[in-house]
Amino acid sequence: MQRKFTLGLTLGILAASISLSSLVFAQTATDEIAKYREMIADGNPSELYEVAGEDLWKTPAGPKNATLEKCDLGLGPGVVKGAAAQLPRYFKDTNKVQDLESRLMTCMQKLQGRNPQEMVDAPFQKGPKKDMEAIVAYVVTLSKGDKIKVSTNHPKEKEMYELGKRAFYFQGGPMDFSCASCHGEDGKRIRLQDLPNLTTQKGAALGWGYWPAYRVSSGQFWTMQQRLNDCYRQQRFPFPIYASDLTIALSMYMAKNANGGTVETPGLKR
Amino acid sequence: MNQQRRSVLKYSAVFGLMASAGLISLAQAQEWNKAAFEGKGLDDVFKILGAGSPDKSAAITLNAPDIAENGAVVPVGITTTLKADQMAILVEKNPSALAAQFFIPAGTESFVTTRIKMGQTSNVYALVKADGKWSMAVKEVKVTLGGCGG
Amino acid sequence: MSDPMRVRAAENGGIVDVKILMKHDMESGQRKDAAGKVIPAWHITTINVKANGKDVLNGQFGPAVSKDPFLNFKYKGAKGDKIVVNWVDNKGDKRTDEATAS
Amino acid sequence: MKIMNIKSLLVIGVFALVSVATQSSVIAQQANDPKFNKMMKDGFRAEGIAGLDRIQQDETQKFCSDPVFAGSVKGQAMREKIQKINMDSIKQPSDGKYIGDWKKGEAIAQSGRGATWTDKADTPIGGGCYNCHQIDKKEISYGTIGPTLWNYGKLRGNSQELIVYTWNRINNSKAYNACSNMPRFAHFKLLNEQQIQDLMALLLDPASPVNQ
Repeated sequence: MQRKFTLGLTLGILAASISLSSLVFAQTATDEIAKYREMIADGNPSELYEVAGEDLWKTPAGPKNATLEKCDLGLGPGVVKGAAAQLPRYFKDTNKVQDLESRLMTCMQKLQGRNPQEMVDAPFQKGPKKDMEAIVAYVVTLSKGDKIKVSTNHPKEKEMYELGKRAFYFQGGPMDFSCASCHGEDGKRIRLQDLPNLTTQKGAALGWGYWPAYRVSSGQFWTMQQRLNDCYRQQRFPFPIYASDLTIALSMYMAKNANGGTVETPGLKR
Repeated sequence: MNQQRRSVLKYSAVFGLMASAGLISLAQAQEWNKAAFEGKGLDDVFKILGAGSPDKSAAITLNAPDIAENGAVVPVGITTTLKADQMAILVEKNPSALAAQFFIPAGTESFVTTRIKMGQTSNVYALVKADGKWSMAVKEVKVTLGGCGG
Repeated sequence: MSDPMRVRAAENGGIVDVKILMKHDMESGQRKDAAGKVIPAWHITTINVKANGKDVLNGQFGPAVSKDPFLNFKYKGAKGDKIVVNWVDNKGDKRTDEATAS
Repeated sequence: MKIMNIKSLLVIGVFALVSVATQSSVIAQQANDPKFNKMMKDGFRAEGIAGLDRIQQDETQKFCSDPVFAGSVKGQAMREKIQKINMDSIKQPSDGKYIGDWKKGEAIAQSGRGATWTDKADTPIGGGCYNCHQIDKKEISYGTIGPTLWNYGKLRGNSQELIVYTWNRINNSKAYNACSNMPRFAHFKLLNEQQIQDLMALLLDPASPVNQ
């Protein structure tokens, strides 16, 4: 009896030490990655986009040859500071819940006379989207450090949140993936990349709070719309339409879950 | 004083002035060193830079991560207690080894940081020229596959 | 036309810390386009940094320097130094931007 | 102090029981929502090889898109039904061979490519195994969504039972766990029989680095 117990204990300790050593190993790799991220954090190329975006914001353009300076991002015409921290939100004039990019499209249409369909159809990083990306970099930088504060008080906001939640769990494609396949549990990784659990406040703040971001692997500044687009590509889904309700609903779900977290945009990502 | 001697003096004075003003290295610095950047292996580049086979030096610190999350952006810094006038970053397994070269005038610290691309896990070399002699530090940087793309 | 750089220079204890971000694709010459054709290398070749008209750094880049290059170095200087950064690429494009040490 | 602890444990225990009971009594598979359906329909367009058929869910996907119900007591019967459908779809190797070439298996495990709208129809599809699993310990870049597979064969042996189980699991993981995160590689023709044999070798061949 005594011997059995000792054997069991030894085995137990052995198993624990084995799993501990692999844990330590994994820990070292993630520590090293953390060090790498720290090294590149100083000098985020998003700044280059932000400079261009500020210029585009203040330069007359479009058929109406107007600037975006009177654009209402939810805090009143012309208020950029802090606006991104409270998006998506319901807008009375369009009677819709809008994220930053769909709202900017409204401003470009109303103030500058630009055709929103051209924005929807343009490929990322090119033509009108290139302007959009720079403007987004400018706008989100002006919310850096603010608390994420998204409301679901309006029935349409609440509805959008629920639709987004359902979309988050929607499985499809030849690999049966949903957003939740990768972002529904704590402490998981793909390869060496940590996967925030977007269903929790902490995880959502880590995800939502750091996008839009400069993406090191592609050398591009990615808006939230492009981030979601590439998620769906990797999920092996068809192409999500730019600024569609689907994409806004997902943003609403993540942003609301992230409430109370800090806006760290523009981030710097792998 | 004869004429010849005077002109020699004048010449060396001008040369000395140029050197002290950094004009010689400036001319060298402003002409892109095509041959060095097109040199394939480490030894090719060492030869073109006139570095021979540089010794490792504890006075040089190569600041780079052990693991890079992405080979497209690998931060690399060189610091040295030597009085460097040139620095170079080389990646052994890149198609062309030389990534960047720096010319450091007097008054500038022996320190530079930039970011480079690495096609795969490789040794990275920090070369420093001080007092006419090249020496180096070496570090392996692991480049990992990331994301879902594989 | 080339896009503006971001130049920051901060003085501390007689040393000016200069950080430069350049907007450039730094095409490696190793990549292929959708049709399988090699995309030719296109990268910054030389960079010159002056403080109050005097060289403080000269650099040469190959195609292995990352996209949107970052450069950090330090020189003996003072607040108010006028810093001018110049780059030239292998197609002959140029860019000059300025900053004042703070 | 001790009594307090036991008391509070009891309270928590009772509360947990009650909440499980009440939860399972209200849980039902989520209702069809025309608004949601319209949003999904209007939200996507076909691009390249990724057609709109990809958001037409089969029974497994529909069931697993409602994790609250899928994980509930009420969902039990449906879970078993889904597992049976998937188990029945698995074919054993046509040539009777289960073990292929571990070297090729490693390459398949490494690649996470294929089947996206930026891929061509003939882009080879990888297994993407390292995305979620530790396999060969030498590869430090591995994911943790799935369990570690290091020493898979060494720890488990190579009984026929284990071989068939492993084969089935790679072919269609949903045969054992209705809402497993692992893709159904055979069902969606992501990997062919030979590729699965090669992955089997990576896990089970005594010569594979996984079993060293």
